[in-house]
Amino acid sequence: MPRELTVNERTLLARAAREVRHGMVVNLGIGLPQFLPGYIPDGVDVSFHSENGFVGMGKGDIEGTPDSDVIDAGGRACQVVKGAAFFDSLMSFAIVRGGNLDLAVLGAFEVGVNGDLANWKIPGKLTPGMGGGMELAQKANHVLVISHHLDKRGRGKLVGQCSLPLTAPKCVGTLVTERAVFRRLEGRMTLVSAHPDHGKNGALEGIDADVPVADSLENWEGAK
Amino acid sequence: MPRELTVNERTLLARAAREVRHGMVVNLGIGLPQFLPGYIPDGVDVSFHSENGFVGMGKGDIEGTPDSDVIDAGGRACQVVKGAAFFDSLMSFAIVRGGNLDLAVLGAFEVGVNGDLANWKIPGKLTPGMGGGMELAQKANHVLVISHHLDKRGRGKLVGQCSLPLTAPKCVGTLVTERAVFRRLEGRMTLVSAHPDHGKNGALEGIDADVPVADSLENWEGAK
Amino acid sequence: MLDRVTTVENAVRQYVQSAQTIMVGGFGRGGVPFTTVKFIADHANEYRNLTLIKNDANEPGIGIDALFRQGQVNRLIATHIGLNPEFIRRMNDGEVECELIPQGIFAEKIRAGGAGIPAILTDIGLGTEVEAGKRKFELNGRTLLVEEALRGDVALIRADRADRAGNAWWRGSNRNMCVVMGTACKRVIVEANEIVDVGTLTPENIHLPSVFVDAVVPAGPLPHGDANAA
Amino acid sequence: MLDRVTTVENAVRQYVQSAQTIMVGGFGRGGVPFTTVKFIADHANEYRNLTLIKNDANEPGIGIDALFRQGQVNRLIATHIGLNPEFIRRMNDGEVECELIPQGIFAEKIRAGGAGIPAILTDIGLGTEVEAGKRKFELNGRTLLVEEALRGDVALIRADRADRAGNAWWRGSNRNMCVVMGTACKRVIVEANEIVDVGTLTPENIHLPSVFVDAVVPAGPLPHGDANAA
Repeated sequence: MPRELTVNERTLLARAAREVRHGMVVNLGIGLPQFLPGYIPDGVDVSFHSENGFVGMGKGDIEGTPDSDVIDAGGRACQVVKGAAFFDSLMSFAIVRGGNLDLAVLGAFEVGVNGDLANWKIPGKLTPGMGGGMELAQKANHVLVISHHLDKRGRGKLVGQCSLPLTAPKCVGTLVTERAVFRRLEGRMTLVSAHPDHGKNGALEGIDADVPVADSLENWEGAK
Repeated sequence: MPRELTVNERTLLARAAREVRHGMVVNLGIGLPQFLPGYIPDGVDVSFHSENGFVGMGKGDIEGTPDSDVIDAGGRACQVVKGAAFFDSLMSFAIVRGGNLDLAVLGAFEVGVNGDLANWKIPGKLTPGMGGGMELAQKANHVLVISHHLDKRGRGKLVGQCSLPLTAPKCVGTLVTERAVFRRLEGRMTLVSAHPDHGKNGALEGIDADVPVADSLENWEGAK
Repeated sequence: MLDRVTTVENAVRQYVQSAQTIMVGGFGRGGVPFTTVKFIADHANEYRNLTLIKNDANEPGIGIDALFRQGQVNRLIATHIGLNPEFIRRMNDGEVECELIPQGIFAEKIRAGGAGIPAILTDIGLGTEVEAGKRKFELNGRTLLVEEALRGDVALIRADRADRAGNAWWRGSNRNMCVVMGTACKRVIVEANEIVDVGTLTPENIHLPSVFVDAVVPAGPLPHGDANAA
Repeated sequence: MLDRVTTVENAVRQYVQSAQTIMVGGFGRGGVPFTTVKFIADHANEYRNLTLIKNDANEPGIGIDALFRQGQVNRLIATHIGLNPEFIRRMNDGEVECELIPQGIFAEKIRAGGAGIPAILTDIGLGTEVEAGKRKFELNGRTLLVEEALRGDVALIRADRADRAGNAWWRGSNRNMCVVMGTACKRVIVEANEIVDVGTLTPENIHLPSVFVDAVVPAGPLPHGDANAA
């Protein structure tokens, strides 16, 4: 950040923003999730939680002057809104584990059809440490993963079984890509909406797994 | 409180105050210990900890105006000195259990020769609950019990074995009465000083137990 | 930020019910939600079979004592009941159950409930009656007690200052168990001596963040009597 | 109240030694004791074989990175090291050991150390690599991991404001792990951007009470570079 978003990224962010409800306490993972606030409609009042120690994070570059004593979990200077509260790491994760974080918006390397999430480690390649990711994935009341539909090799991020080390098992509630929305229904990530440019076939493209499909797909734009 | 102290009480408080060292963090139990601050010499700078949530308690009735939002653990309005800090019960007991309380000054029903302390419950008669007493007794770096030498029936508070439910086993470091000072040395409460009015015999009077006696007794007034 | 200010009546009617486990703040008088408790006592037929979690039993005629007197409480979990001989009499007569827990462990069990920690291992109470009936665990050659988390349906706490979103601040020794109880219940009603606009409190100095709070209600006056009495 | 103000040199010489376990505050730059760490790095021969406990490894060239570069550290316990590829290289080359812990559990283990709680039971990390080698405990039909307390010999933390007795306060997100680390070590050195007289801080708003603190030293300027960099 800041960087230019692609059309696909803007599409998936706009769709993901519809998953955010008025009054929610929301944690945003590093990367694409950090762009989400710009897509949340006016009037939807959300408290952003930053696991390094506050709720009431301002909308990043969108409003106010960044304060170098107020960094988000990615190290980016930001600012707080009126009504924010600062606290320490203990209170921050008490909020997460105690059931007071309504929504965690995370990126993914892989999402299993069973809702497993792998987003923290690629053995031999990337060993950054899990940070607060495991607790966010395991304990947020709802986990929304936003991700490009396909990885760089053209394979779907939604997989039959994760091959990478898990961040948390069976934790993903919703997966939004630029092509599709999947929700974990009866324990399996189920296609519930497809982008009109791609349709159901495009929404399942690249996914080498048996993915359930809802009887009637939600309208992409009008989804609740 | 306030009440008139007896001569014996004033004697034991004055002696007990000599156990308090410059810079200590000290918790005072309810009852006689609450009178101790008045006996601590000027120049001995002590931080009083109140387990309901602060360090830096003022010296009770001695200085300042009581504040009804600042109560000690006995419910008595007091006040704080400059440099005090208020916190919640969690932080308060973190201080106690984590090793940052230098001294707890407590009353006793019975002290065992092995250092056991019973001061919270008389089955069938008195069931007030332990409050913070168990943690103070078990976890203060040093436990100083101050007590009348004899109970109402003329029996020594120092006993061969406690008959009442324990507050904590083997926790008492020093016992000060109006007649004697006992310290736990090699696991046993040992007579180390006797008040000159009573001498060694008076210091052991009423104690139905085998109490070790130090080779040379400390001077009552001049004890370190 | 959501505006959570409402009346004590609305808050209690919305969140409190019979047979709940209710955490009640306070140590002595500081932090005791007298206003909210009084509403529950004034509607004794509607709120019964309660389990209360509170540091102490207040004194006769004050605070939660009315709930015992009116038979609204089945069980109290506390650390100290010595200032309420009437409660002790009721306990001894079998009118109400009481579980006593060392004060710091009482706070830790509630914290564990709030912080999503199922249990802690502790040495507090070893060699005393507190051991009785507790599971044990051997760790590095030490025997430890397993103390499980406590959670409640509703927390009732009294703050000195709260903003309309629910951020709260306590004066002096009033904080005691209030903050930790506010983290450990499904619903949290904060009665506040002073309700201020959002943005008035310094964000670094907030003791309980608004994310835990469901309702902010104005606190009534403290009960009569010796202000020092617990 | 004792006056605990001294120089960084005196504080480090008095309390820091080779082969100690040292907790270092900070998340990104906020709370990192750059001044104290620099003294230890500038005297690399005197402070070696250290075990560090810190949220992250800072970035190359910043903060504790110098201690890795100079081979002063045997082991790091952290939650995230992704912003220091040089540290990762050293770790992969076997120059330094690293244990990674989920961030909230990292904080809880330190809290347990400070609060005299030998261990907690948690479900965080079940079904992941974090389980490996940990003892388990069955509670109410759930399998839980035993996470033991962490303590240190010395805590090095940076506050925004401290009084001469050691009471400390943090601005914004600078508090992070600083307070909890300050409770969990035998000795605590607070470097402060601003040192004020005792009585200046509002007692209710103190984040770390002076009873934990051994030395207060003036903080030097933040290191150069992008102020936003972690």
